[in-house]
Order: sequence, then structure tokens, then C-alpha cells
Amino acid sequence: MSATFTKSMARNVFYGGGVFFFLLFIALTFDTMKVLPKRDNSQNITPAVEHGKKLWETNNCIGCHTLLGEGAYFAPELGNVYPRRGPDFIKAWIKGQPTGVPGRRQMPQFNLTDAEIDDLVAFLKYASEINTNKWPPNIEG
Amino acid sequence: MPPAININNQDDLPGDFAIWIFIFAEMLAFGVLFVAYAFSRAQDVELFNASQLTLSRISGAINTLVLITSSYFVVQGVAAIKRGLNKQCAHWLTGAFILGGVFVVIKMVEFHAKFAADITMSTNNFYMFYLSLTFFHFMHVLMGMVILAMIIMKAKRGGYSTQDYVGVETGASFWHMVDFLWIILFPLVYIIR
Amino acid sequence: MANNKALFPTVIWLTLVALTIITFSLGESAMSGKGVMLTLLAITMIKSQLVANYFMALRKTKFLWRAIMFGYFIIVGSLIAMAYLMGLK
Amino acid sequence: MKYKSQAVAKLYFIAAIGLFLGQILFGLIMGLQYVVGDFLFPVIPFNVARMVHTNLLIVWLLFGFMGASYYLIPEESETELYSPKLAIITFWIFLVAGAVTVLGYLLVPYASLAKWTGNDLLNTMGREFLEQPLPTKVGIVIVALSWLFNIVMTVLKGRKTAISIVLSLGMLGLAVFFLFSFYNPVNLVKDKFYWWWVVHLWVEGVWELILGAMLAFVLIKVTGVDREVVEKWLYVIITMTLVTGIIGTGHHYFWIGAPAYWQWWGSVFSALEPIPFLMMTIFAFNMVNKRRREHPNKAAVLWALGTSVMAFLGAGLWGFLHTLAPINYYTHGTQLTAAHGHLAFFGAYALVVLTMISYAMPILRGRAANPERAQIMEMWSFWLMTISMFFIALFLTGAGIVQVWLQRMSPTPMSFMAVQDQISIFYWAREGAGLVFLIGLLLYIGSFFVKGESRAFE
Repeated sequence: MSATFTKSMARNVFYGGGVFFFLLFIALTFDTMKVLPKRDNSQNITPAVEHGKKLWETNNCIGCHTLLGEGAYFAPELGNVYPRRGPDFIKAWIKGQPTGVPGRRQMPQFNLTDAEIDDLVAFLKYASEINTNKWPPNIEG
Repeated sequence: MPPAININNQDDLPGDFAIWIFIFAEMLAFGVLFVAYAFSRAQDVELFNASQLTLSRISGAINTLVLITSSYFVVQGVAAIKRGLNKQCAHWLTGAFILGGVFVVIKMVEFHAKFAADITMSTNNFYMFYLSLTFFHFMHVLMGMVILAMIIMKAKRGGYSTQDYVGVETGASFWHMVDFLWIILFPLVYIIR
Repeated sequence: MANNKALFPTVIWLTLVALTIITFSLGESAMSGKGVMLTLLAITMIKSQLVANYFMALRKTKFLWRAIMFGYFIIVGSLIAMAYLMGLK
Repeated sequence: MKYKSQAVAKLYFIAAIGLFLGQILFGLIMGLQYVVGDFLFPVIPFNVARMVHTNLLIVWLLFGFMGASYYLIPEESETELYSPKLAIITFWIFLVAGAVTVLGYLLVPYASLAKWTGNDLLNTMGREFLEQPLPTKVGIVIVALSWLFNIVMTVLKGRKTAISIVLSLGMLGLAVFFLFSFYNPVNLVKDKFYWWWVVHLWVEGVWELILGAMLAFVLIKVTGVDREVVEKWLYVIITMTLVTGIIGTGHHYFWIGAPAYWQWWGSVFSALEPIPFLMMTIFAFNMVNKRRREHPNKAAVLWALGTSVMAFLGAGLWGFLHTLAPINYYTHGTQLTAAHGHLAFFGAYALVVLTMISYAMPILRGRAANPERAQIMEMWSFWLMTISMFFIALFLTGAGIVQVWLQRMSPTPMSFMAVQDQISIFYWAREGAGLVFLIGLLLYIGSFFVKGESRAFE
């Protein structure tokens, strides 16, 4: 070990390194925000999508499902459920819950109106069209 | 804790050991990125070669000379402070600092040309690496300049002595790292194809 | 003798400048191929080693540090060479 | 106890342990729901149980951090706490707010809870780990600021050590980055992008400063090693944490719509993230080997060493396992993520809080260390909890690997639910390990009530 290894220098390196990498992170974030409109499908955000996202959140869907791979791992990925199942299946599914099959995982009945379910589906459609670098690997999510 | 006194133990790394941990970490990060560049290139040689030809090799080469020379100035600065010459040390380091500034200006001109041509990190894999590596390195140059500036100010106040010049060596070590990373980066990204 | 020692960094610096110019002209001559590529890589590693040993003054330190630095250049250099050779095929 | 005001820590520690127990109970409910899907349905659906499980985790860790800092800052600063009264008020506000929030989760449908608590004013609810209603979120900010204020004022009027400065910086970061939880754009990509500024920059950034400071404090106390040495390494380790961890955020940006270059930035830097954890392990063992005194509190030494090892395994190794983009492409959002989450949170944060409690609690109760029998019981609880958590991680890793294979890599991919049926054996095993964990925790709580000859202060 080197004879010179001082606390004050270690501290300086900590501050310098911390600030340095945070600035780098800000720079990358800045670039990301600039590139994002080409990838994030934000041109398709309609009032229905906006309302759908709110419904997604206020019913805590993320507490069981994943969306683009983030969330709980208890129920299927929904980032690509729109292409996987199609709108009609999704609507019927939400309305049909819970299945009540003994021993099976149960999804609660959220008592959404038809219009609300349409908005939720609009949100899932929007989410499925985000450029995710080809994730998930296949349609099963 | 006694003040940092360097008795210049021949075995030890020049400067404070804390900066060396940082230097080794940085070398590791750059090393992985260099190798990642090389292997990504192997996946798509044509694209990399074609994009590589759009870079300004002359500005890359000039920048290499600029950094090498600034490193040389830093060596002279350290030699000066070892003889206790604060003022001369400050002069040499100021020279290095100015050359750092030249590097930054040339680099910014280069970046500007690329952005004007609408080239970003998302254009293709080559530009992703080119911009990532050079920008990451660019920030190290800026940080090195900040460190040099602090040492210059302290040296101007006569803050170092033949007994205590660890601070100068610490900054010098960082600057040399910035130099040799560019020495690898330049041929890798600009020249070899 | 003291004079020689003071001149030493200057010699290293001039060597580095010369090697850079060689690298650049090889790049400009638009030559490519295995031999050129390996030459350029070798020059690069020699240059970084010169900076580490003489500018950073690692030459005076204990074996461990020199080994880490030298190992770094060898490993990074040979991995890059390997990738480029893969790309040739 | 050198300073009277340190006593407020006791309240925080008791609350932390109580909430910890709650977290584990809900964890067991969820674990069972993984295999007996309709268990407790519709009274406690899985999403509610999970919300309680994760939120309790965050809250008890925060209680632990707060208690720990109220204990160690007076000692570091060599002065009484700026305002013990404020600390007590903050405690009750936080506890009541936490309890009301959890009751809200359990008793009211989430959508109604959102409506009643003003989610329409500012949408912040319904995102993983940030499910708290708006008033609770505001409460967390207030509590964090009051905590920060109290600590910083104490540090300012007393001795300023590296430990207290690093701890304060960590708390500042905790408060600042939590503010991003109030930013919830409709644009899902931006939502997720900045969501990680709370989650990742907390657990792989500023929380590690708090962790480092707490571990350094305990190591100085139990080993008697020179403060200069410990603080120097503290700086070096947290430097590495920030160097690797900040850009390492990129490992969450691979597949959520962010540009592809994050795959490189994120992979390279997060691949280096185990380094600070490895350094921490080496550092902790080094300090204990170089100890200059035999501290009577053997249990605290065990917890401290355990923290360094398990943090390396959970955060370092299990993180590295799936952090590289080409691997993460297959493992993203599977049980492997859950395995890493469990071992990392337990190894790094749960254990460091328990380390701190183990060291401080006997002193708060007026003795240098607990009676021999209590310590033995505590060590048993350490091994039971640590080993069972390790097995939970192993079983979830097994589940994750099979899941990745059947659902994502196989030429004939199976559907999510079909795969879940295939891996139920792993979930059963995990539930079993969870029960052992509960026994360990009960033993831990029991160790506080063991009577016997205890070592007085020297």
C-alpha cells in the first residue's frame, strides 16, 4: 500500500467523482429526452390513452402484472398483451373476472364501465407500440 | 494525522493512492468500452469502416499531439516542484491547461460538425461508440483541467514544497491517464480499419 | 549526467510525437489489412506504455503496479486485435 | 449511552422491528398466493399484499435509518441532538401516517383510496413502490426534511466527521430524489425513466452512502480501529458506488423505450457495480481482523460482517448475474429479478439496520452488550434469517431460469400462466424457506426479552 493515502484526497475524489458521473448522467438524460420522440410513440397519446393510464394506475395493475417488464411477476406481461390477445379478448377478460376457479390465481373485478375498458385498451395499445429494442423476445412476454 | 509528506518512497505510485483507485476504475471502464467497440465492429465491419471515414482524422491527430505535449508539460511541472520551484511548476501546468483548452475547442468543433450533420448516438452503432467514447473522454479532459487549475492556484500561492508535492503528482497522474486513454482511443476509433 | 536526465522526458515526448505522425500517415495512406492493423496497434500500445512508464513515472514503482499497467495494455490490446482479426474474415 | 438525546433512537428501532414483522407476514401471504392462487381472495388480493409488503419494507428501513442516525450522530458530533422533541414528533407523524396508509390499502379499494386522497389533483399513485397516496407522499417529504434538518443542525453545532457528512449527504439525496415521485407524465417512457431516479438512485446510490456510514460507525465502535483508516475507506467505497451506480442506472433503460445506447452504458457500468460491494466485504473483514479490542457485543460483529457478505452476494453477484443487456433481454421481469431484489434488499439494507440495532439497542437499554444467552439467540436468528433468505433467492433463481427457458428461449414458448404451473415446486420451496425466515425473525424478537447477567460498561 502506498505511503500517501490521505483522507482529504479520498474525500476530494469522492466529491469529484460523484459530481463528474452525475453530470455525465445528466448529459445522457438530455440526449435521451431529445431522441425519445422518435421512439416513445408519444404522437399516439390521445385523451383516451391518458385516461387509460390513469385507470391502469388507480387500479394498481402493476401490483400483479409487469408492463415492459417492470412490476410484479405474479401475472402476465401486459406491454404486448394488445398484439398477443387483441382488444376483444382483453375486454371480455377484464369483464369476466374473477374466474373463481379453485386454487387458481384470481384477478379482482374492478367494475369498470365499457368506456373505461376502451380507454384502458387504448393505453395498452399505445404501450405496445413503444420502441423497446425488440423486447420481449417473443409474443408470450 | 500528520500532513501528507511524501518522502518519495521509490516503491509507491506517484500521487495519492486514492486517485489511483479512481484511475484503475476508469481504466477498467474505458478498457471494457474499447473492447466492446472492437467486437461490435467485427459484427458489422462495412458500416464501421464507412462511418469511420467521415471522421476528421487530422483533428484527431492534432489533438493527440496536443495531449502528448500537455502531458510533457505536466512532467516538467512535476520536475520543477520536486526542486521546490512553485512558480515554474505553475507555468508548466498553465501550459498544459491551455493545451487542454485547445483540445476542448478542437473537440467541440468536431462535435459541432457531427451534430450539424444530424449525427447522434442513435444514428448507428459506430457513431454510438464514437460519440460515447469521445464524449466520455472529453469530460475527463474537462475534469483534468479543473484539477490542474486547482493545483496551479495552489502552486501560485507557493503551496507546495520539496517535502510536500503529493498534490501535484496526484493531478499529474490523472492527466497522464487522460492522455494515454486518448492515445488508445485515437487510432482505435479514427484510424484502424 | 544531470543534463541527460533532464533531457530524458523530451526524448520520450519527441518519440511520442513521431509515433503519432506515423500513425496518422498510415491512416491517411488508406492502407488496410492485417499487417497495417497490427502495426498500428503495436505502436499504440508502445505509446501508452511510454506514457505510463516515463510520464507517469511508474517505471520507478514496485513490480505490482507496473504489472497491472502492462497487463492492462496487453489484455486490452490483444482483445482488440482478436476482434479485428475476426472482422477480417 | 453517552448522550441523553440518543434515546429517541429506541422508539424508531422498535417501530422498525414491528413493521419488519408485518412485512414478513405479508410476504408469506404472497408466497402462498403464488401456489394457492385464491388464498385470502378477495379479502387481500395479491396486488394489495404486495403493496403492503414492499411499502412496509421501505418504511421500516427508513425508520431504521432514522433511528440509526439519531443514535450515531450525537455520538459522532459529540453533542446532544439538535431537537429530540422534533425527532419524537416526527416519529409519531411517520408511524401514524404509515399505519393509516397501510390500513387504507387493506380496507379500501385502491381506486377509491386514490379518489379520496386527491390523486385527481396530481396523479402519482399506482406505480410500483410509489403506491402511496398523495398525502402520504407529502408526509414522507416532510418527515425526511425534518429528519435531515435535525441531523444537519446537530452536525453543524458539533464535530464534523466523515461519517456524519456522508450520512447527511445520503439523507439529502434521499429527500431530493424522492421528489421525482411527484413527476408522473402520461408519456409512459418518461414516466418509467424518471421513476428510476427515485428507485435506482435511492437503492444503488444515496442509500448506499447511508449504509456505508452506518457500517463504518459500527466497525469503528466494535473493532477500535483508527477512525482515519475507516473513514478513508468509506470515502473510497462510496466513490466507487457513485462512479458505477449512477451511470449503472442505464441497466434499467434497456427495454422501456429509451435509446439503444443505454445497453452499452448500462451494461459496462453496472457490470462494475459489484466492485464497491467486494471492497466493502474485504474492508469489513480487514477491520475486524485488525481489531484492537474485543467488544463484548459479539452479535453486532456478526451482523456487521454478515451485511458486507450478503450485500456483496445479493446486490453485487446476483445483480451482475443478469445486468448485461444480452442476458437481461431474456431475464428482464422474471423471477430472477425477484431473487436479486430479495437478496439485495435483505443483504444490504435489512442487515445494516439490524446491525445498527444490534449494536445500539443494548446500550440504549443501559448495558454494553446483551447477556450471553440473548446474544446466542440473536446469532441463531442471524443464521436462520440469512440462510433462509439465501435459499429464497436460490429457489427464485431456479424458478427464474426455468421460466426464462420455457417462456422466452424455447423454440415453442409456453404462455406465462402455463409456465407458472411448471415452476410451482420452486414456489413451495420458497414458501418453506420463508417460514424458516419467520422463525428466525421471531427468535430475533425473542432475544430482546431474554434475561440474564449482562455486561455493564467498562
